Formats: sequence, C-alpha cells, structure tokens
Amino acid sequence: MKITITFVLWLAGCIGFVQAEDMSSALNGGFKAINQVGLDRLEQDTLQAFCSKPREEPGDAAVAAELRQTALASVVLPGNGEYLGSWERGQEVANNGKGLQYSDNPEEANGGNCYACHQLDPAEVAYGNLGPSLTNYGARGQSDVMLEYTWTKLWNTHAYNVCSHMPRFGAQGILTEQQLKDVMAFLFDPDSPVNNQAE
Amino acid sequence: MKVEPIGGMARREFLKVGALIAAAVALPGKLWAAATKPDAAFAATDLNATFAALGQTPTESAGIIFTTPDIAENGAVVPIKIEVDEAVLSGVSRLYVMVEKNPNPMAAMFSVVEGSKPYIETRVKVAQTCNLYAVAENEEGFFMVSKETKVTLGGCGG
Amino acid sequence: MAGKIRIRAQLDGDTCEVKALMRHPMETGLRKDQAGEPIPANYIEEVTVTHNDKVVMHGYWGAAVSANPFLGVRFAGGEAGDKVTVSWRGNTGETGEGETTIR
Amino acid sequence: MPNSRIINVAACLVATVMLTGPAHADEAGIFDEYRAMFGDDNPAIFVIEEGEEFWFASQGPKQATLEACDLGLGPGVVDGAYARLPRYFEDVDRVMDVEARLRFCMEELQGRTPEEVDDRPYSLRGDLGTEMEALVAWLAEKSRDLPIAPGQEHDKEREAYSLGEAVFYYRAGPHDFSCATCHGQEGMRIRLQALPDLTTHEGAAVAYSGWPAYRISEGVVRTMGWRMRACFRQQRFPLLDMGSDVTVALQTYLAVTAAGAPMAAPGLKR
Repeated sequence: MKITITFVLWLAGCIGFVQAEDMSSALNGGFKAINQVGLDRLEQDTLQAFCSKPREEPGDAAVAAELRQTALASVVLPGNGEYLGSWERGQEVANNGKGLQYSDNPEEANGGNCYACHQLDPAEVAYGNLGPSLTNYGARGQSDVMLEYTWTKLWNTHAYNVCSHMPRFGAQGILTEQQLKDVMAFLFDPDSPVNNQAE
Repeated sequence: MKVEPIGGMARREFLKVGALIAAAVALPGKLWAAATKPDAAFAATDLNATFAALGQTPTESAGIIFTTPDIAENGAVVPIKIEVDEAVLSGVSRLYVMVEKNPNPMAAMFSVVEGSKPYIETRVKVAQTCNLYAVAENEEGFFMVSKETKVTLGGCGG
Repeated sequence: MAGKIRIRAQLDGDTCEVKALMRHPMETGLRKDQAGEPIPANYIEEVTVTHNDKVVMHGYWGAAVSANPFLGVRFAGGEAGDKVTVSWRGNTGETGEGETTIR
Repeated sequence: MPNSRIINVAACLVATVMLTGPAHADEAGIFDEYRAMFGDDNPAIFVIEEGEEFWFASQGPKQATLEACDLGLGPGVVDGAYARLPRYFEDVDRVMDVEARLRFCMEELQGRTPEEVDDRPYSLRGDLGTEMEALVAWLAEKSRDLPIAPGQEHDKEREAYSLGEAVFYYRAGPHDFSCATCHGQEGMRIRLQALPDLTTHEGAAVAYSGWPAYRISEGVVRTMGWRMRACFRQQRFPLLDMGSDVTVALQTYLAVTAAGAPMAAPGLKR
C-alpha cells in the first residue's frame, strides 16, 4: 500500500506552497535510518497523504468517502468471533506508551498508550484529552453491533472518521489481535476498572 | 557499620554513635566532628528496615512541617522542605528524608548543629507514587510526618 | 564539569538563608546507558555547610537525591560579608567546594 | 540596524502579546505547586557558564576559538543573535538554526570534522551535558527577554517557513502521527502534559521562548533541535538530523509564529 512520497504529492499537486520534490528531498535528507527504523517510515500511503493538508483543511468529499470505504473494507474481525480477552492485560496495553520508536526494544510488545489521549479507569489521574473520555464505556452497551463498532474503531478509525488523529492499531499492525481483544475487555468487561468503580 | 537486621542491636549501636555526635556537636568551631554515616539505614530496602536500622519507629508529631508537592510532574526531581516548630519539638539534632517505595527509602540525613535551624530544603527522586517521610530526632527519640506524592507518567512514547 | 557549586547566602532578620546548587549527576548505579551497559554509581555521599569555618549543617546522602542537587539550610548569627562554604565528598572519592559571602 | 522592518513587526507583536497578557498555555494548574517549589534555582546556570567557556576555548586542528563565529549579527556578536535565528546565511546560501550555524563554525573556524561535531550533540543517558547544549544555552541566555525575530526577508527564509508548515502537518509512520496530531489544537494534553497549540502565536510563543531548557526528568539542558528530534522519535519517524533542512524549516515555522514574544530561555521543563 506504500507508495513513494513524490508520487503521493504529485497526486495532491503540491503541499501548500511546497513542491512535492522539495518536500521529498528535504525529508529524505533530514532523517537517518536508525536501529529498526528505516527511511521507509517517511513514505506516505494514500490516506496519510490525504490527511496531511496544512491547517487540516478538509479534502475532497468524494475522496474522503472512498478512503472511508477502503478503511472499512480492510477491517479484519477476530477469527473465532470472540471479541473480549483479559481486561487485566488490556489495562497494561492501555498504560504502555512504548513500541515502534527507534529507542524501543523491538523484542518487547508494543503498547496502545490509550491513556495518552483518553480517560479510562477514573482512578488514573494521568490521562490525556485528545480523545473523548471512555470511562464507563461498558455502559454504552454490550451488543454485537457495539462490539463490532469498537473493534473497527480500534482496527482502523478512518472507517468512521477519515483523518481522525487516532492510530490504526489493527490495520498498521501496532497491536496484535490478542492485544486488541485485551483492550476490548478493558473497555467492556464489567469487572474492568473502566466500568467497575470501587467506592 | 554493617546492615543491622533487628532493632535492638541497631538501636544500641545507634545510641553509641548518637552520644559521640552529641559530644562532638557541643564542641565549638572546627573541632566539630562528623557523625558516622548510618550505613545500615541507607542500605535498608524497605521502610520498616530503615526504621529498625535507626533503632525506633518514629511517632507522629505535629511539630514537623513537611512541604511536598501532592503531585509531581516528574519523579526524578521532587522538591521537599522540612521545618520544625521548635515550640512543639525542641532540641532536634537530626533530620531524615525517606521515600517509602524507593529501592532504598533513606534519601538523606542531616545533622543540625547548634545554632542552626532545623530546616532543610532539597530535591529527591521518587520512583513511584508513595509516601514521603520527614523524620526528626531529638533526645526523646524519633518523630515523623508523612505525605503522599503522586508521580505521573507522561509523554507519547513512554 | 562536575564539582562546581553555586551558593547564595542571604540574611533574613537574624537568620541566614543558604541555597546551594551542586553540579553532579547523582547516578544511582541502577541505570543502564543506551548500549545497555550499567552506569556506575556516582553520587554525593557527604555534604558540609560552614559559616566562617564553623560547621552549621552536615549531611549524608544516598543516591536518591536528585541530579544537580539543591540544598537549602538556615542558621542564626550570620552577618553580611561573612564567609559561607558548601563542600561535598562523593562515593567515588571526588570532592567539590564552593564559597560565597553573606549578602 | 539591519532588518528594521522585522524589528517593527516584532515590536507590534510584543505590544499585542502585552495586551493579551502573558502566554501560559503550557502551565497546567495541577503542577503549579510543584513548579513553584523550584523557585529561581535552575541548574541550567551551570550549563550557561560552561557554554561561555566552550565559546572561548581553543579547539580542533586549528586550535581556534569560536569568537569569530558569525551568528548573523556579525563575527563574534552573541548578544541578541539567538532571537534572530533561524536566518539566511549568504556564506552557505541556506537558512540555519543555531545548531547548524555552530556546527558550521566548528568546522570552518576550528577545523573539526562533521563526524566529530555530529557524534554526540545531545546528551545520552548518564551524560551531564554536551558542548552543543552548553553553547546553545549560553547563546539563548544572551537573548533573554529579547523578541523572537527570525529572518523572513530572503526567499529561502520564506521557503523554509512553507516547508516547515508542510512538515508540521505531514502524517506518516505506523501511528500516522504528524506534529499537528498533538500540537494543532488548544487546551489539549497527553497524560497530564499540556500541549501548546503551535499553530497559534500564543502557543508557539510559549514553546519557542522556553527552549533550550533544563529538563528535570533528564538532569540536562535540552535544545529546541533536540525537542524536534524527540518529537519525531515519538512520532515513530527515523532519526532527525541536527541542523538539517527539515529541523531548520520547522523551527522557522515555529519562530515566525512566535515572533515578537520575548525569549525566556533557558527555562525549566518537565
């Protein structure tokens, strides 16, 4: 799915006043590959290119709709139909902000860093607000529709909201299927501190 | 001084040292001699063992005014201040700073020399959210006050 | 670069307030460097504050005192122009000393 | 005085800032008590002194000091130079930030190799500081309270701004992050860390004026160039080169957005 920066920017015409080739050469000349992180990380896919407009101006609505469809079609639901793993492990994933940086140990599991942007367990005071609070998420319902919606949101957020700031945890391979199930349990399990607040 | 696992021994050891210090402190000027470092207390790996190494679990005292942040932006540097209300707690000769959940709770010990104020400001590392202790010692024994400092996680990569 | 100390000593009524910053890494010995090698313990173990050559505060530190340590102490009986020193000895045997006069 | 137009613009912006009050967007109230306890005692003071020593130290094969280094206001002029960066330098026909310019001077004046200069510009774990950090801290101190006034007269300076803006919004990597992901909205925070909105004058002013800064979490002074590198690491990008066109462009974008606000570095940060 990766295509070269030059090509993407050629598609877009240009980025602001910056010509595609200038951007491409500046990026490739400005970074060095290090440890497990190569210069291929600088290449954009179609979605990233579409969502990189200066001042986040909305792009062409038809293109956005197509990207949304593509994202939705890319979602892989859990093989055995089981959405929920262990909320305890999910809590660890939510707390862990490491993974895929050149300073991280590639042998260790990636984190989801949910707390960077969301409130979850209300007892954890160090939560960010780039995303909405997910405290009591389980009370929003436990139906199959709700489970599939949430799984899809985690897998590829652009299926609902093109150019959302949230990472594509499933589609980009940030979290494994098991980790996603664990995060799901952290969100839905009645015993999870997200839902079960001790007095 | 080696690590003293039980209170009794350590206490006797400590009193001996304490007496030496008391004598030393009474001497003027350059003749002041430093106390021996209480190695056992610094080497202790939990709070009870730290107290045991000093010889006594301190009793709560309103005479110690301990200023710490309720929540720290980073645990690598947590500013603390210990003051003593001398009307409540007189003759304080030592001040100690302890951080409950650090690998070694004892962070610092200060000898308050005659003429000086029982007053310390410093900055300590706090490994995780826990209680910080300010301990004061005078001839009657050990006194303490504790306060919790929350250490927060930060960043998009940690 | 380690070893420097910056000291401010100021009178507030009959009390002299001393504030000192020391240039020191305060390594615990528990950390590893980028290559995964342990960084050896290197911390200030003993600190002494004097006023006109008389000790007014003496401390023993563990490695839990923060890097580039800050120390504030107070003593009575100082006068403007008096000498105040802060000195330290590290666990490695290294020493540092700084001096100022009371303002 | 050169660039009087910029100074005028800067003066107007200063007035604007004064009217709207000081920018404190990154001062989350929850840490006020904690920060207040630090008072004026910032260990950056040591690093500033060390920077001055490095500037006057004879180094490299040529055993020269950096005294003849032209930071934009003429050889050896350090007062106010930092606040006027990044800017275009005719001798290299490109826009440079403070680190790119210092590296150039180390190579030209002192005869040091790029490999040596680039070897360890920013402290690694266990370091007490580096020459680059110290020099930048000292130079920033020499611009304290002066208005941020980067060059925007030369074509290349304006190109740097445009490139910087484009890079700011450039999403890539496994997490699809750009600078704007975290720094494009007001009132946001990661965990408890307040995120300045770098697309506004107020937010950019708070961020730009406070670097370099003593980072209490690391016990060293960090530079704006390091901050850029660390942001890209967290964006899951590769290693950002010190002094590269990308970092210069981003700093130009920030400095222009922050223009007019007074420098307040080296500050104290988490």
